[in-house]
Amino acid sequence: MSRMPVTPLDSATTADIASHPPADGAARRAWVVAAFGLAGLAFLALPFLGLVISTPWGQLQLQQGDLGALRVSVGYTVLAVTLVMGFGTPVAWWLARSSFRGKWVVELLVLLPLLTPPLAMGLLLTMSYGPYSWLGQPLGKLGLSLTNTPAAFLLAQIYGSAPYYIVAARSAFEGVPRDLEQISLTLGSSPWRTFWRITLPLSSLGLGAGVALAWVRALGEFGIVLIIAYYPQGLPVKLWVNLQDTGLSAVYPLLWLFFLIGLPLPLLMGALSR
Amino acid sequence: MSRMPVTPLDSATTADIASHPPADGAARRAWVVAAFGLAGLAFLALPFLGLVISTPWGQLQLQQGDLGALRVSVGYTVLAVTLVMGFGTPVAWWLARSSFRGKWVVELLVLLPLLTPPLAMGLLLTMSYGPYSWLGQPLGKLGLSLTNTPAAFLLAQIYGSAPYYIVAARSAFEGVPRDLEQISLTLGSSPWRTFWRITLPLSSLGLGAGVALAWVRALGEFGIVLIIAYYPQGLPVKLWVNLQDTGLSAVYPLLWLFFLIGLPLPLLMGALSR
Amino acid sequence: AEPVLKVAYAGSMGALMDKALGPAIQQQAHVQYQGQGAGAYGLARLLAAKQISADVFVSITPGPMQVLQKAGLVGVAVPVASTQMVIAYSPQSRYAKDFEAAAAGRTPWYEVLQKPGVKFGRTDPKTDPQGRNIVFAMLLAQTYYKQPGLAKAILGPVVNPSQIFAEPSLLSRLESGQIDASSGYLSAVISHKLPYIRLPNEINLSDPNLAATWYDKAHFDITQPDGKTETLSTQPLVFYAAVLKNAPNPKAGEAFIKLMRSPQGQAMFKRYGYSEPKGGDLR
Amino acid sequence: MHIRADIQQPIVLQAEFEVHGFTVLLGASGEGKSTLLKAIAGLVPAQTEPFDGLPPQRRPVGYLPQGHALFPHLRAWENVAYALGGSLRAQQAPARELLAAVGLVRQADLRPAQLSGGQQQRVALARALARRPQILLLDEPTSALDASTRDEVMAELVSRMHKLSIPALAATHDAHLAAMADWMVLLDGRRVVQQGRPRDVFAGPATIQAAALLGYRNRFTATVLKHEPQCNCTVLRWDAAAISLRVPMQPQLAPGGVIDWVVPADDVRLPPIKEQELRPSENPVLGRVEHLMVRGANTTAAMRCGDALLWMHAPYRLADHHGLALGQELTVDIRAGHVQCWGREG
Amino acid sequence: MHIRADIQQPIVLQAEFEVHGFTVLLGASGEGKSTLLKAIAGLVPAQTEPFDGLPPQRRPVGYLPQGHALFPHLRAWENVAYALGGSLRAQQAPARELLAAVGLVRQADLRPAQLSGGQQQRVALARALARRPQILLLDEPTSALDASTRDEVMAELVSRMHKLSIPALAATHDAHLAAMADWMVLLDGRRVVQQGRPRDVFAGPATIQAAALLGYRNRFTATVLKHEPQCNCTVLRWDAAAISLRVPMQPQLAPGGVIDWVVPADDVRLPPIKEQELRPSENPVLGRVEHLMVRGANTTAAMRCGDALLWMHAPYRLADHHGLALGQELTVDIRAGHVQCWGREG
Ligand SMILES: [Mg+2]
Ligand SMILES: [Mg+2]
Ligand SMILES: [Mg+2]
Repeated sequence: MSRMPVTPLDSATTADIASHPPADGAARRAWVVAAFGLAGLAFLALPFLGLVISTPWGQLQLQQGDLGALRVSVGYTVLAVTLVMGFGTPVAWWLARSSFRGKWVVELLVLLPLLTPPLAMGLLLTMSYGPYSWLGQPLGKLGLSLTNTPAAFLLAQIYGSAPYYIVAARSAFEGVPRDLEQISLTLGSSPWRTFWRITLPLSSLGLGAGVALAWVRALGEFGIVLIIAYYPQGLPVKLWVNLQDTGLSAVYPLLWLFFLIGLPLPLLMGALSR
Repeated sequence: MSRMPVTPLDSATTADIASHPPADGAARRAWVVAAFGLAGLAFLALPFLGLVISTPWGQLQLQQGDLGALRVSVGYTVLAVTLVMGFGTPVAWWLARSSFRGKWVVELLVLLPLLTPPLAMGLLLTMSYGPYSWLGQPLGKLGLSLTNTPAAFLLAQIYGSAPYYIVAARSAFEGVPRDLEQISLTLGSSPWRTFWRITLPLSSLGLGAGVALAWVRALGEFGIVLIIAYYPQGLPVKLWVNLQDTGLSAVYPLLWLFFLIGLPLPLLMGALSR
Repeated sequence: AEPVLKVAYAGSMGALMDKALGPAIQQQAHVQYQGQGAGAYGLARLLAAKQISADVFVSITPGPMQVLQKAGLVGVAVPVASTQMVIAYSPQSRYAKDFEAAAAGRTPWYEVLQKPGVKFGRTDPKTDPQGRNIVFAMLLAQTYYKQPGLAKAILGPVVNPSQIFAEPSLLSRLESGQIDASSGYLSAVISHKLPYIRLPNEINLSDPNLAATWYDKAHFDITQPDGKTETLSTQPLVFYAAVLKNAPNPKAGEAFIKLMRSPQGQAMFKRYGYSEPKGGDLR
Repeated sequence: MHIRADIQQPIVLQAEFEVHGFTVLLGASGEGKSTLLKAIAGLVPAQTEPFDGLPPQRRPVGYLPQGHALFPHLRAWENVAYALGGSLRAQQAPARELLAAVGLVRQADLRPAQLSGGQQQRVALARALARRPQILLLDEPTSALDASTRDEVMAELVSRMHKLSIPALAATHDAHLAAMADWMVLLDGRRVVQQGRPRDVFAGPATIQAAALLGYRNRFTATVLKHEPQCNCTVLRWDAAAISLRVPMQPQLAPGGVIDWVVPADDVRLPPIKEQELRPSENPVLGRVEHLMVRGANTTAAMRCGDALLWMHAPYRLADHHGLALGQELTVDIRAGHVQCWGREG
Repeated sequence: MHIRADIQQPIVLQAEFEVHGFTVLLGASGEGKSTLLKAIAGLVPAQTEPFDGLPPQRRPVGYLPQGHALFPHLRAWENVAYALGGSLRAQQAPARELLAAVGLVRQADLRPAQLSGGQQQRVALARALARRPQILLLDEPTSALDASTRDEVMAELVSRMHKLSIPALAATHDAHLAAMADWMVLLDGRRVVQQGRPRDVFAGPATIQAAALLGYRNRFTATVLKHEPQCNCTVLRWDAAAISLRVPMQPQLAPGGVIDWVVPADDVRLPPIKEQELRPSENPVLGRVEHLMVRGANTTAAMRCGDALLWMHAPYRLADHHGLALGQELTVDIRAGHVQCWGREG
């Protein structure tokens, strides 16, 4: 098969197909990239492999109070995530559906708790919610103490997880075509019904991913909790206490317990999104 | 204007337009939702407002070593984020572009470090990279110590930030139409050139968001660093040391310094994406 | 580069270590000082599990050091300084006047602490020596002042969630005015420039000579992680130091201990509010 | 039905026109057709007549957006039941009846993704009808239809509208659809430039832009040479083809001025004219056949005349008889009476 | 050019056909047209002829995917320069020349989003030509074009192809495009059912599916009643309309069997037949006009005949002369010779 003449363009086409890099060079590069990626994965996996190796499988024994910590963690995390969904969803929806001058300020506010190191975040919360603080004092008069109480524990979890949920929920809402919401309005449905019957089902996967992320972050929150809610003791603080109290051997069972309750939700969300 | 008869459908249409909820009920609900959202935002903003109030602006003074910590944090965070991009990008690309049985295992591996509470992650890292561990021991013989060394510091930052980058980069790559990559191939460009000239520019905003997130996470990483890299001291550990040694007054300037270097990148990315 | 000296020390010693002893040893022994301060038991457990490494470990009370001795990482530990329990208070507290009066000896401090609404802070008796020591101090005060129920009235139960905070946040909390008073070591309270109330030697646990005859009368029970009940006794508030057997740089470690025990080192201790070492070696 | 809309955001658009039966709103992309429909439906802030001030959920309109916008997570019957209000299950029977009325009994349980473009449109229609609207608004109703079934589906839709006797306003840039309408409205430069019965509008576009919208391919410019009162005609110079044209007298055009003119492709006539029989109303045009398409009984050809391309339609038998072929030189006739002109302003 | 492709993934498709000049690959949505083009371009794993085994970047094909797929971050000239290899700046001059060759001198510095659909297509073409391909592959080239300019843009594209004399294969479901082609290939049921010159293919579809693809609207079923050797014809019963039809003798059809038949809309004849003049080759069909569309010189009408809808095209003058109007009862003629039949299998 001969190459046909490209009559009016002959003078212009200076590129030669053969001048492209030979296939074996490309293949070598592909292998280098693949090697980088695999090395990265192996690297991420290593500590968990190390955990499997190091765990004294024969003597995994829960310490006293570990199950209490489990109950605290699961119970309050469920509550915290529910609260985060409760106020985070309108914020995310607003960020997804409105554009206004100064929106970046709102975005900054959402990002700030995510940016602040947990230790500092804990101190900031003490400054604002401590019993003698500008906010804590009036709240205390109303009988709401925000130090070493379940409410303080929730506070820590909420600040630790809300930004992740809001960011995920926002992009989930941005993925719902506005057309569908508009058509629902013209079909006589109120904005309220539209949200519940159209927007929510269509963004459910993205929202689910946000919930999974918030779940993981709230469950694992340590730095903030340590400062403002040493009690009630959830799994991360119990991990720390066990370490000091008994040593590493008391950490393994708790760690596995943690994975056992932390992983199913994100894995389920991953499976559903496929 | 009279309603026109809908001849063949009259018997079927039982819905009445007037039966939809009255507008004032909807408006009330809208206000409730808006109030929730605003309350959520105010709630997120409170501690930072508290910080502004509490900061003794007159006597903000850096402690000895604070600038050193700044240098350590910025220097190693830049390096860590670069490394994360180096191995995270191929992993993200692979996750975005391939589908294979058992992909969920890879996804799980990426998520695990994000899921593990930082304190536990630090312990896991010492189990694998500590001086007497299965990996640390042979590495130590090669002269590479992974405790309290710059390498250990990097390690902590990488584990703390890589998952966030990979997740963000993956969805950035998934947003690049495959059509454009394919057309680039048919135009004679190698997959390599295609990646650099087409995929990368088109996913740059999403990748930028991932870099910003990784930057923030690596910069603020505390729990992991505390366990495996107390030295070299970056800002978060210095924050902790200042707190122990001198007290709260030594924390304020460091915290503001931290915001000053941590925020510009995410804000820039937010501004660009608009 | 200069060889590294790694010192793991009880978290309350931070100011002294980082600002005085650390710089001094860098000059003297031409090493690069790296100090790591945290809860003494936590550090001891991490060292014992070989999760972290250090050349020198400095513990408050013998307990954490004994963890390492049991693990075979430490032979003999030497006392380098001592401190005493004090009650630190917040100058912003609405009871500040009462505390000032107590500090001046005009009113009994234990009455101020029992005022309704006074928020008192301490650390976890399960994991921190200081958390145990404040309980002992209150039990001793109860006997010393012949005030039955004093400890219970001030502290509540041994593990009282409304008083117990993580160690790093306790003094900051006091500084920012979020509690009225807290337990503290004299040394740490001085570094943080907080006002405090001195306690009599019979209560402040500083004198090993009182251990056998007086301090040992205080006991309390605590539930062990394995569910058994353990009865705790006082331990003198002495700082012990030792070079670890697996120290990467034992020579520098020895030099550091030598510095701490030298007149120059002792002067530094004194400057930061510590007292002279008391009692004998820990074997 | 009389429609008026005054929109400021996102574009400035004032429009006032009638809707009679199936009405087509024809305009180029970007003219604001979709915005106008949304304004009537209450989805864009605007003053409208009727329905002014009502929120979208209280306007008795049936709105079918571009691409139909079926709810992808709901089955066909659920899409319809949703519009009936209340719980989906309670409305299953009436929803299925509405689907049956648009001939979709068997597809009621399918999801939108399992339906063809035409079926999706019928579900959207049933859904829109569920609220007994006073007017139907259709945005680019042909855009999601396969080319091969487009005309059939639309013809069926139009006849369904007639049966329902609900006025419908369909926005489109497709002049084919306008041919099926009872009434048409032309939107150009963000305003209504013409409205009327399709036959009348197609026969007499009000502006050159209207002619473009209506699918006139033969749009050219010319210079006015002179008026010839003796034959009651004006002579133009068609510069691109370097040809003079006689058109009916246009006294309002000043000699030397530039004008736009059009001639329908149907009115470019074969057979070639014999010179000796030339009448003043005939304009012989010489060109070379550059495109030739034959489909069924009709031929479409394009002739190159200088820089211009002149399109013509002819029955195949006629084209065949004259041996129309690619590359052939040919003289065709543009009759003066078939040319329409507009002077340019400024 | 001879093309062969054997695809297993993502669909199973074997196809072998010729490409002559501008060739249209006509098939319904989902037939695998896009997959076939991608296989030839090397983007889908397949055995192909030519270019077998080469990676896509080494195949001398110019591939224009659906929607043109211009690189949105590059200007028009940069899109073309990218295909020339090397640094964009170094290739600026030749890239601009290529754009000039497709008439886009002034648009060279614009971004794809600033170009019209037809301009985007020309940029994509210039870009594809930059590598001097041996064949151009176009996926649904009409899909991103405005209805009002579609035919013009495509006609121009086809004539450009002819000038370049590069063979081109355009996949589409739009029979209009096929009318402009030099050669056409029909894909149905994942295989090639027919290929040939458009005139021949349009005149004689090989199967009823092919007829549907080609845009025959009048597709019906019938039962074979009997063969009548005396008039060399077969008599069918058109059940939907309850009418008997005479068609040319089809000896292969067994009486009682069900068949598919078509008649072109162009061949349904006005004027109504006068009963007394009826010849055996004429089939009078009575119906009521249900749709009527007039555009320019042509009329399209649909008659309701029982359950069936019979479409017809007629010149407007003729339709006008017979007073064709909505709702009118009418008898038209389907000539036996214009009917094509296919027996059903099984
Ligand atoms: Mg301590
Ligand atoms: Mg539109
Ligand atoms: Mg396709």
